[in-house]
Amino acid sequence: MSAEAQTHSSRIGWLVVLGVGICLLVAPHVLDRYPRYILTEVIIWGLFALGFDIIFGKTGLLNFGMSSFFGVGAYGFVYAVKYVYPSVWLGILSGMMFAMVFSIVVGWIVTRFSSHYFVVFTIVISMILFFLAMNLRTITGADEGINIRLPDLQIIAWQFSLRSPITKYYLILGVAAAAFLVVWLFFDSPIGRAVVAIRENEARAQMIGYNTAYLKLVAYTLSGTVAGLAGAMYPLLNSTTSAELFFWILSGKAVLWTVVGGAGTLWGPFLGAALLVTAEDAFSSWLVDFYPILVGVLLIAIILLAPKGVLGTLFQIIAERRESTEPGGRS
Amino acid sequence: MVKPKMGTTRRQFIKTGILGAGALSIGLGFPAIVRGKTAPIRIGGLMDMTGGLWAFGTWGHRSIEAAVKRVNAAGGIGGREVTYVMEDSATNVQTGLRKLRKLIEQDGCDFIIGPCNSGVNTASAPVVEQFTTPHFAWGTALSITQDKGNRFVFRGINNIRHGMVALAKIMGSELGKRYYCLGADYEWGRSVISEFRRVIDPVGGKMVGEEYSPVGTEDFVPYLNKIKADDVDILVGGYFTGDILKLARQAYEKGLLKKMQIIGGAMPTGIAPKEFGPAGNAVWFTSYGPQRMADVPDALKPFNKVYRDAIGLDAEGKDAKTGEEGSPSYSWTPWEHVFWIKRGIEKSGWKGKDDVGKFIQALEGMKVEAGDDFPQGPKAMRAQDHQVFTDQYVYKIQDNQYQLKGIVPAKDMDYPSEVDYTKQKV
Amino acid sequence: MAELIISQVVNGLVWGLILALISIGLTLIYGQLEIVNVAHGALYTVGAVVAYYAFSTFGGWVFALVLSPLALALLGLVIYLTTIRFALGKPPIVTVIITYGILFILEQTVFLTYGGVPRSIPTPIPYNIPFIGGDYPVYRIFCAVFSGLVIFCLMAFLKWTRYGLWTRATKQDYETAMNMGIPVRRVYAFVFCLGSALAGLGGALAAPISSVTFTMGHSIIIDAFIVVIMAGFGSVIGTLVASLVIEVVIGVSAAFVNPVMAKVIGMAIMVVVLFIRPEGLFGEK
Amino acid sequence: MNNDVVLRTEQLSITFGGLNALNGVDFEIREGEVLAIIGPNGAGKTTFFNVLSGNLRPNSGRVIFKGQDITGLPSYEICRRGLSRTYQKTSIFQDLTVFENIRLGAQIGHGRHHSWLRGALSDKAVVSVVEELLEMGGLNHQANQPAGNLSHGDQRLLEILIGISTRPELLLLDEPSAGLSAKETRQITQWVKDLSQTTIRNVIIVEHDMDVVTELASAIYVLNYGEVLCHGPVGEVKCNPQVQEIYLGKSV
Repeated sequence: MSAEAQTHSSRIGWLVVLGVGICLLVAPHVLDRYPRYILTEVIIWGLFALGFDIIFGKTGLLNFGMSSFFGVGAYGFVYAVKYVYPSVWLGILSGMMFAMVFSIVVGWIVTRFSSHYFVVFTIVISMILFFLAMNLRTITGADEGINIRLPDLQIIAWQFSLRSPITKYYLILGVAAAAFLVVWLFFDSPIGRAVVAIRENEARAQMIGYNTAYLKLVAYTLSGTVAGLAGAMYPLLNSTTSAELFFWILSGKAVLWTVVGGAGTLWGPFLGAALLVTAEDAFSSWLVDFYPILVGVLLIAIILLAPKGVLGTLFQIIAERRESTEPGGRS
Repeated sequence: MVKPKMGTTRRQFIKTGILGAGALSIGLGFPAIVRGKTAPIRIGGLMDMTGGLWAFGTWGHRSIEAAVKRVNAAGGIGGREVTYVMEDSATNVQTGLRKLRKLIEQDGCDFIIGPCNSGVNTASAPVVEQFTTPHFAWGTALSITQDKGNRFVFRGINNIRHGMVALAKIMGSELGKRYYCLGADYEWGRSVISEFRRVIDPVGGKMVGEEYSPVGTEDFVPYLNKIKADDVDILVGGYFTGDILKLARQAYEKGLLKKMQIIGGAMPTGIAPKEFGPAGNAVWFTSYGPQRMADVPDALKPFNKVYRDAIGLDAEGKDAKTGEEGSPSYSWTPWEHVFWIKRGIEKSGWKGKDDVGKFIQALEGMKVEAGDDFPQGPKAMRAQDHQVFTDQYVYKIQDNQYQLKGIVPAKDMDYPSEVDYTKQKV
Repeated sequence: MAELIISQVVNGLVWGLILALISIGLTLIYGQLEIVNVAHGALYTVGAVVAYYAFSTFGGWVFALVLSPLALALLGLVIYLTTIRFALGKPPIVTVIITYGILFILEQTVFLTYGGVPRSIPTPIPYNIPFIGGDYPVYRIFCAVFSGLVIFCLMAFLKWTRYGLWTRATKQDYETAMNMGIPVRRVYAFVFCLGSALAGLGGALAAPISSVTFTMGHSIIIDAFIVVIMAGFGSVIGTLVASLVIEVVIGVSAAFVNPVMAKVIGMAIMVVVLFIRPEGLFGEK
Repeated sequence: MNNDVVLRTEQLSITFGGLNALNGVDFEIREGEVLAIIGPNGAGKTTFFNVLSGNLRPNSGRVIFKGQDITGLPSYEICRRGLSRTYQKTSIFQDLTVFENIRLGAQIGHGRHHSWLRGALSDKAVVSVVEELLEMGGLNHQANQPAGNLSHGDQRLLEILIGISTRPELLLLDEPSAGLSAKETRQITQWVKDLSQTTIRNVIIVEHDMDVVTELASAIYVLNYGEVLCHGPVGEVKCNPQVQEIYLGKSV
């Protein structure tokens, strides 16, 4: 059963979502400081990978240049907060808008290509951006980047200090949840489902009346905007940004997290990021030497044996179990 | 997307189960949270164990480990044991920042010794300030103790500015006035060149050209083509380790190095001088410490031997066990950082987090003598910018050997501080 | 200025031929197996490392030049049998991810065995010839000539031998080829080995110019992808032309603008070409 | 022009590498007509469909649909104007459910494809159309199956259902019986016949099976080497000696 059928999800599904939601809300008060930090970071990386999932898992285009959006979003935040007006909200909005404009421009070029042409194109454009970011140091600070001081968080009349990691956590969780909801609604809507049709069969989608070039641009823009939003929260968490964010390694990580977690599931990227970031954290100090090999093997194994990733395969199994017990019926 | 065959079979279920379990077990590797409440003083080492700067990280790690062992063997600091936790920052800013948090927040480290990677050090500055944890930077980019630093950041090693001043002084008459700059397009590469210009321009240096190549350049010839051998005395190479090797060899093969000399940004780590081949005879380096025992001033020899023996570095600057090239130019710094921490604690009577202010004030302006604790030589920690001033070494490759050309004492490399951290709150 | 431009063009042609050698391996593998081999750069690295060991063990450069492609062909066979075989017929994006995994494994294996320190191989032909505005290393000219020769032989091979015929037949129509009794699977394995061997040969040739480190494949793979895509995936002659064009353009623009902009111009050329001709210079629609 | 004409082509020509795939094809279908196009392999039947539906752009000639020139319009635009087609080689959304396959077309038919502010399934109008179509095709018990799980026969049926889900005024059927057994062929023929008498009144069908053609079509166009050999009512064309020679010789 396709992931799409999950949207008219069972009661159990909602219970799981509710459970995860409650856990996330309680987490900062239960977890120790560092796990809380990791969790905050995982939410950002998960959101970033969600951006990748939109274009890869849902639309079927492998964008190997996601780091560009993340970098653009991060710089968008920093510029606004540092040079325009010290407001976190303005920063987030600015990061998102920067990424959106950037993805529309780039998307206009790249979405006319598909398959491997698209892959190489996106790598090349992200490399161009990386070289420029390193070169234009008066604007970007190159690899040393720009450090910022975070203003207080203002919500209507209340002020919260962002020196408190718990405030940061809730802010980031809130923004990520809102973005996730928008993406989720998008893929439940007529236009979002049409995007998925492109992944399945682009020629046919076009034939039954979909302007696939336009839809791909829409998906690409949404993908870039979500990744940019994640990027905007990076300096929010770490008070710094640098041109290194544009490097292709970060794009590779988005691929890794999403494929492992489950491409096309929307939840998968978060799961993948959680699993692999904690794994990297736990392993890289005592398994330094073999960690990359492990990652390589995992990637190959997943794509060959369970191409829907951990979560996608789980969904599939549950769905087929359910189907075998209640034949027929739409929902 | 991938279209799997329909129908989940038992086999597929098992497959997924195994993969899922594998992934989960990776996740659950998350170590238990251990928080020290009592005695030990915790030092965290953020080291680039993997990635481009792995060689620095590996030697830095050995250095700290040995120093901590030595401190503990002598009864710890003020009777308290010192524990050392290392995290791999993977020569990557994002990973480095996370591991920094891990050291501070999870492992409860009281002091951080940073990696050789300037990018990680500058990005760490706001974090250590937020957590009021003193950070000892090892990178040599000038900005770490200037605009990018703050009151919690110290650096126990000279920076590129010292390096270039020393080079100019030692090369003296050999230093021609016409120079051409070619550097890697990142901050460190650029600052090598700007610091060189800062030294040479006031004494009549004439820049013939300036170029920055994108990171990861394989072929330098398109840029070398622009250089006319007769017009240039010195090629300033703002490159690190492997890249300076490539640059020198390609310049030699192009016939540029008949008279021209090359200045490398810093002593390479892990690269044997013979790798340079005949190109080496034109290559100069600035070095933050002595390469071989023979290069160490007599007064410092006994101290240097203690440190070398402790970390397994032989008299030639190689790994005593494997015979591979070490990082003698750099690896003394993390060792000394441990002892800066020790001195700071002893002087301030630091007991825990609340005494950080006292600790910082104790280090500001502190002078230390050479000894087993400070084998590289005597040093002064300048109060305003937390920059150490110490001797700088200058090397040249000659006949497949790193040959010491001179040592420049700290007093000859002084420069006014552009910042004053002492005005910041602690 | 004219001198500078001429020397940039010459160096661009030389370096372009070496790049073409590596890129042709990539394009062959794609043209035949529809595998987008992201690990090709790692194969190039392994080729250089094998060359280093061959050189330091046997002391002769010729050994490196022979052993590297052979070793890489063998490595290619191992990779084909263990992973690529299962990726055949999957969408290209799946093959990207599989070979991305292979990249991790190969690169880290090189790091663990060869080590992370850059090492160098002395120039096999340590002579320069005077050339406008300076000298030019003979070894580079040898590399260019040798690469050109290999590419020529390869094209002749593909055109006139039975295996060449088989590969073309398989490329055009898998099923008919099968029915005609062509051992399709063997042709696939052969082409993958051939592509790997070319990457290895490229690594061995470039090793004395560059320095041998475990990350040396990173920048070359991106350059290779740029020329392959600009040529149109699968076109051998197109790849040759595109390599030469790109390298010459980068060289000549380096005479006028800064190196980073020169590189960006090289990349932008690809963007423009594909914008006008989405199937690439020599690609089929 | 006659208002009755639904679709008309004028001197439609297209070449592939020097080969004339279509050569000056004049074609016309009137309101309420079911036309068949026959011809040997490579005669240009599918190419003709590809040009009509906008997959290919003709080298010369025009396609007039409902009085408007649609030559060279992108295929999605042509579909939105009311011309839909199916494929000889089944082209469905394999991983999506049968329901979703049809719903994707139906939301186009209702002009709801731009919305992203409401759930796709809360659109009652679209959903009821989908349910109707499922009922019509007898696929309602498999609505939640991934389309790839269906039998070949059901996939052919789904192919047509997707084609009509966009509420076309003209439907192009490319060999609906391809790969079906005799029994399945009879079923689908009957089904298409019912369809053409109720919902979709204008159909052009490319078919090899003369029984199917005879059953469904009122008139036939015969294509050969990209040209219209002859056309007219079924009985008339069948008797044409030229046609019998090149194509029907063996089967009639």
